[in-house]
Amino acid sequence: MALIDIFNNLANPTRFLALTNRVLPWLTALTVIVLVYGLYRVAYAPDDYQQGATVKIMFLHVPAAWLAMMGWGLMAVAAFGTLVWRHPLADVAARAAAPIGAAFTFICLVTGSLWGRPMWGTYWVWDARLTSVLVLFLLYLGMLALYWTAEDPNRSARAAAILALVGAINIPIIKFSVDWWNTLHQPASVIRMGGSAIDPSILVPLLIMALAFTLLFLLLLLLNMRNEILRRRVRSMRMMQAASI
Amino acid sequence: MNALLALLLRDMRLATRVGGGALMGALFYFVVVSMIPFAIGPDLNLLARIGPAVLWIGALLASLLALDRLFASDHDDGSLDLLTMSTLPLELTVAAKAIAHWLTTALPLIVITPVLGLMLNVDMSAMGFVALSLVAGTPALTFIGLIGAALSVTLRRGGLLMAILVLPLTVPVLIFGVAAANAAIVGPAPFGPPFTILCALSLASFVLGPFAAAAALRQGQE
Amino acid sequence: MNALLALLLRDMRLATRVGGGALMGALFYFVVVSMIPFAIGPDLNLLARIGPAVLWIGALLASLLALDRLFASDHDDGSLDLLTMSTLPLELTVAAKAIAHWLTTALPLIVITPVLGLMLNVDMSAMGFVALSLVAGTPALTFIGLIGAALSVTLRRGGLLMAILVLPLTVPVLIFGVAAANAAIVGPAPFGPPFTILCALSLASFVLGPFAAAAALRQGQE
Amino acid sequence: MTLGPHASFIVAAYIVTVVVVISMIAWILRDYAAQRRILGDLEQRGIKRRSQASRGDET
Amino acid sequence: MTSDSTRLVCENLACERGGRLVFSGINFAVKAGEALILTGRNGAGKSTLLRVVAGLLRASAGRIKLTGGIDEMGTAEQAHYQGHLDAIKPSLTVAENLQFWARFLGAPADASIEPALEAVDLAALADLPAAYLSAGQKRRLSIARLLAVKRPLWLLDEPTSALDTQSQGRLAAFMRQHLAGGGLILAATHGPIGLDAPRELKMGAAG
Amino acid sequence: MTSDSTRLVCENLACERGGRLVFSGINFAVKAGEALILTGRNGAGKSTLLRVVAGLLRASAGRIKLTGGIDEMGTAEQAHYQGHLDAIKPSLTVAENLQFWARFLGAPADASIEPALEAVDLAALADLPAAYLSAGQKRRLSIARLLAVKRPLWLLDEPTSALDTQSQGRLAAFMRQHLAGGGLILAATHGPIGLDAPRELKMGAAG
Ligand code: HEM
Ligand SMILES: Nc1ncnc2c1ncn2[C@@H]1O[C@H](COP(=O)(O)OP(=O)(O)OP(=O)(O)O)[C@@H](O)[C@H]1O
Ligand SMILES: Nc1ncnc2c1ncn2[C@@H]1O[C@H](COP(=O)(O)OP(=O)(O)OP(=O)(O)O)[C@@H](O)[C@H]1O
Ligand SMILES: [Mg+2]
Ligand SMILES: [Mg+2]
Repeated sequence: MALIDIFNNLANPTRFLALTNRVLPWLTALTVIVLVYGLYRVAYAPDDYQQGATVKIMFLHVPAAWLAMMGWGLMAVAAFGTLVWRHPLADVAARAAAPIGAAFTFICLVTGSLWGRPMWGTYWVWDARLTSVLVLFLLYLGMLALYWTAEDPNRSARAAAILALVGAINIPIIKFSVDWWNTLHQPASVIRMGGSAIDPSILVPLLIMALAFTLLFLLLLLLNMRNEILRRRVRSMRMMQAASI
Repeated sequence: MNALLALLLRDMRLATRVGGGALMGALFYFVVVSMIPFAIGPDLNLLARIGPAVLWIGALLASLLALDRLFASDHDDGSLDLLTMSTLPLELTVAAKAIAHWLTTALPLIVITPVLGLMLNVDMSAMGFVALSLVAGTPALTFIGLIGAALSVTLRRGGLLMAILVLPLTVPVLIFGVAAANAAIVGPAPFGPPFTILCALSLASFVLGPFAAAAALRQGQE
Repeated sequence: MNALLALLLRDMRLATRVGGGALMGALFYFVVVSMIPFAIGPDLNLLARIGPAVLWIGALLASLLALDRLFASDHDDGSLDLLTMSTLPLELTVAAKAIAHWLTTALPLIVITPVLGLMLNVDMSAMGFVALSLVAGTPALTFIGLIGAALSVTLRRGGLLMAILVLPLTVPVLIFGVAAANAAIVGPAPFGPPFTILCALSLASFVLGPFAAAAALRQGQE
Repeated sequence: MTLGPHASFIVAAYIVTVVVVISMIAWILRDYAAQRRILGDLEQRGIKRRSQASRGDET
Repeated sequence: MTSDSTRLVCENLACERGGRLVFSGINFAVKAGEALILTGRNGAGKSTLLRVVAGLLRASAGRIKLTGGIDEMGTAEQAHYQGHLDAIKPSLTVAENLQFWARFLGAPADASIEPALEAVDLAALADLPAAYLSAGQKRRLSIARLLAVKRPLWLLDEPTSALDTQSQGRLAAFMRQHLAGGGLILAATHGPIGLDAPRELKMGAAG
Repeated sequence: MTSDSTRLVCENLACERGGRLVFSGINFAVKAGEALILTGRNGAGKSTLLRVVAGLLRASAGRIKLTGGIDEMGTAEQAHYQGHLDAIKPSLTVAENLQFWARFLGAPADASIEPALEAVDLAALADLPAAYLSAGQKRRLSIARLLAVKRPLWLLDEPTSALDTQSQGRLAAFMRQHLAGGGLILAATHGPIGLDAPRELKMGAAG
C-alpha cells in the first residue's frame, strides 16, 4: 500500500521535483565522499604483477563499462513504463539517461583504448567485447540523434521507447554474433582480458569505485531529469502562450 | 485479403511508375559498389578479398536508404490516416507494404549482383552463393529497416536519421551475410551455418519488424 | 551582402537548432565507417591498408546524403519561391546556403576523423594528412552535391536519386582524395601533387556548382 | 605511488574521465539555469501552466 | 447499410496535444440522418476533435461510441475521414486512385467506381495521372471516396475548402443524400456548408 | 515608395503546364491603388497566373511588365508573393522568421519588425518558436512579411484561407492601406475578400 503511494506520488512531476530537491544535497555529499574514498583506495592499491601500474585504469574502465550497460537497461525498463503504463516520468527518465549512458560508454571506450595501447600495443582491436561496446555506443548515438531531432517530447517518447526495446533485444544478439565472427576470422591473438584472479587489494577499491560511479550516475540522472521536467514545463507554458492569443 | 492484395499491388505500381523508387535501390547499389574500386585502387587481389564485404555493405546501404519514405510518403499525403482506418490490423498493412518494397527494391538489386561481382573480380561460381546470401539476408534488412521507416514518420524526418538508427541494429545480419558469402568463396568454414543463421534472422525480423513498426506508427499519432 | 549574411546565419541556425541536421552528417559518417569492419572482418593490416579509402567513402556518402534536403526543405515550405524573388542573383543565394551547409555538416565530420582513424588502425601521425585531404576535398563534394540537391527539387525526389546522380561526378575528388591520404600514409609518392589537384577541384566546383544549381532550380519552376 | 613506464596512459585515462564527467555536470547545470531563466521569463509575462490554470496546483 | 438506429455518442471527451489540453468535457450525440457542424475560431480544436473521433488521435479522457452499426467494428472502421490532405498519389491515374481506396476500404470486389467518379464530375479525367489535377479537382476525387465505399459516419474537415461554387453545391447534395439514407455527418467548417439548419457545436478556445 | 504611376500590364499571357495549355490570351492592366481579383472555378488557372506574374513559372507566350517602379528591377523583385505555403521555419522563433525575411527581401538594416508583428497581433509571441503556432497564426506571420518589407505589388493566392473572421478583417484593412499608399494587388479567391467592389478577372475553365 505504502509502496503504491510512493509510486503514485512520484508520478506527479511536481512532487518528484520537490523530492528531488530534498534528496539532491544528500546524494551529492554521499557521491563525493564515496568517490574521494574510492580514489584514495585506488591510489594506494598495489600494482598488478602482470599489468603493472596500468591496472589503475581498470578502476575507471570497469565501472564505466557496467554503467554503460546499466544505462541501456534502465532505458529499456523505462520504455515499458512509457508504452505499457504510460507513466509520465518514464520517458523523462529515459531521455535523461541517454546522454549519461552515452558518456559512460564513451569513458569505457576511451579508457579501454588507453589501456589497450600499453597492454596490446594498439588502441583498438576488433575484438568481440570491444566491438559490442562500440555497437552499444552507436545505439546510444542513434538514441541521442532521435531525441535531438524531435522537438516534441510526446512525439519522440514512444519512438525512443521502441528503439530502446529493439536495441535491448539486439544487444545480446550482437554480442553473440560478434563472438562468432571473431572466432571465425581472428587468428590466435594478443587479446587476453583480465588474467590474474582478482586480489582483494584490487577488488575492494574496484567495488568502491563502482559504487561511486553508480552514485554519480544517479546524481546526474536526477539532475538531468529535473532539467527535463522543467523543459517540458516551458514547453507547455509556451503552448498556453500561443493559444492565448 | 482483397484489401491487402490491393495495397501490395498499389505499392508495387507506385514504385514502378515514372517517379517511383523501384530501381533507385538497385541503381544506388550499382553506383556505390562501382565507386569503391576508385577509392581502393586497382588491386585485383585486394578487391576479390573484400568483394563480398563491399557487395553486402552496398546492399545494406541501398536497402536502408531506399526505405526512407516507405511510410513518410503515405503520411505526407494523408494516405496513412486512411490506411489505419481500415478493418485490417495495422501489422498486416505494414507487412504488405514491406513485401511490396522488397519485391520492387531488393530483388532488382540481387539480380544485378553478378555483374558487380565481375567488376570486383569475385569468382563467378561463388557469385551464386553471394546472391543466395543476399536473398536470405535482405528480407531481414527490409524488415528491420521497416522499424526505422515507421520511427522516421513519428519523428517527421527520414534520410540520415533513419540510417543512423537502423544501421547498428543490422550488425548481425551484416556479419552473417558476409560470413556466408566468404564461406562460399574462400572457405574453409562451411556455407551452411551462417546461411542458416541468416535465414533465422530474416524470419525473426519478419515477425518482429511489423509489430514494432505498427506500434511506432500507432504511437506516432500525435 | 546583408541579405546573404542573413541567409547564411539563418541556415546555420536552422542546422544547429533542435531538429536541425548539423550533426547528422557526422553521426552517419561515424556509424557507416564503424560498420565497415564488420563486413571486412577484424584484420588490422587489411583495415590499415584500406583505411583512407574507407574514410573517404564514408565522408563522400555522408556529405552527399546530408545535402539531400538542402533545397527541398525550402521548397516544401514555400521559402524557395521567396528566395528566388529577391534582388540577389540566385547563384549567390545558392552558394551561401552551400557554405552554411559545409560549415555545419562537413566540418564536424572532419573533426571526428582521427577517432575513426584509430579504429581503422591508421597511423596517428598520418591522420593529420587524411584530415587535411578532407578539408581540401569536402568543399568540392558539397558544391558538386549542390547540383544534385537542386536537381532533386526539380525532380521532386531526394535521397537516393540525388546520390545516384552526383556520385559519378565525384569520382575525381574521391581518387585524388584517397591518393593524397595514401601518399601521406604509405608514400612513396609525395603528398603535394594530389593535394594541389584536390584544392583545384574544390575551387572549380565552388565556381561551377552554384551556377549549375541555380540553373537547375530555375528550370525546375514548373 | 609510482605509475611506471605507462604513466602517460594512466594519467590520460583519468584526465579524459574527469573532463567528460565535469563537462557533463557543467552542461546539466547550465541547462538548468537556462530553463529556470526561461520559466521565470514566462511566469513574469503571466503565463500559467495548464495545471495551474485549471486547478491551481502547487509548485 | 446503415440502420436508422445508428448513433454516435461522445461523452466527456478531452484531448491533449503537444502537452496542451486542446479541449475537454465535450459531449454530444449524433443520430442517424443528422449532421453536427463544428465551428469555432482558429485553434479551437475542430480538426483535433474530428481526428479523435476517427481514431487518429488518442483522447486523453472520455468515450466515443458508435452504436447500432456493425457491432464488432470500431468507430474508425465505420467512418470516412476527410482531412486537409487528399490521400491521392500523383503518379496513379484518377481511376486507379479511387479504385485502390475502394478496394482497401472494403467495397465489394465487383463494385464499380464509375458512378462515384461521375458524381464528382471527374469521369472524363479518369485516365489522367492525378498529378495533373488542380487543388479543387483533387478535393473532388477525395470526395468520390465517400461515395464509392459506404460507411455510416462521415467526418469532414473543412470539406468545402478549395471547391468552386458548383462543386460546393454538389457536395451539399451528397451530404443531404447521405443523411437521407440514415448516415451521420460530423463536419468542421468556418463558412456555410450548404445544409439547412444543421445542429452546431461551437468549440470554445481552450486556455 | 511607390509612385502613383506604377502600373502592371500583362499582355496576351499564356501558360502551359504539364503539357497542357492552362490559359491563353490573358490581358489585363492594374494601376496604382487598384486591386484585381482573379476568380474562376477549380483548375481555371488562378494560382498559375499568380505564379507566372511572380516569375515562378515561365509564361509560354505574352509579356508581363511593371512600369513606373524601380526601373532596373524586374517584376518579381518588386512583388510580394503569398501562396498556399507560408515560408515559415518551425524551429526559428516568430521574430527570427520575420527578421530573416525582412533582411533577405531587402528591408533597410535598421528597420524594426515590431510594427509588422503588432499589426498581425503576434507581438506577444515574438520569442516563441514558430512550431507552436496554429495554421491561422502561421498565415498571419506570413502576412506580416508583406508589411515588413515594402514592395508595390502584392500577389495573393487565397489569402483568407485558414484565417478566422477577425484576421480576415485585419487583412482587408492591410490591403486597403496598401492600395491607399499606391500599391497594387492581384489576388485569387473563391469568396469575398473584404474589398469594396474590386475589379474582377473571371478566368474561364480551360479544357
Ligand atoms: C576500448 C577497449 C575496451 C572496451 C570497449 C572494453 C569493454 C569492457 C567491458 C564492457 C567490460 C565489462 C564486462 C563485464 O563486466 O562483463 C570490461 C571489463 C574489463 N576490461 Fe575491458 N574493454 C576494453 C579494453 C580493455 C583493456 C585494454 C583491458 C586490459 C588489458 C581491459 C580489461 C578489462 C578487465 C580486467 C575487465 C574486468 C573483467 C571482469 O569483470 O571480469 N579492457 N571491458
Ligand atoms: N500537430 C500538433 N501538435 C501539437 N499541437 C497541435 C498540433 N496541431 C494542432 N495543435 C494544437 O491544437 C490546437 C487545436 O488545433 P486544431 O487544428 O484542432 O484547430 P482548429 O479548430 O481545426 O483550427 P483551424 O480553424 O485553424 O483549422 C491548436 O491550438 C494547436 O496549437
Ligand atoms: N504542378 C502542376 N503540373 C502540371 N499541371 C498543373 C500543376 N498544377 C496545376 N496544374 C494544372 O494547371 C491547371 C490550373 O491549375 P491552378 O492551380 O492554377 O488552378 P486554380 O485556378 O488555382 O484552381 P483552384 O481554385 O483549385 O486553386 C489545372 O487544370 C491543373 O491541371
Ligand atoms: Mg482545422
Ligand atoms: Mg489555386
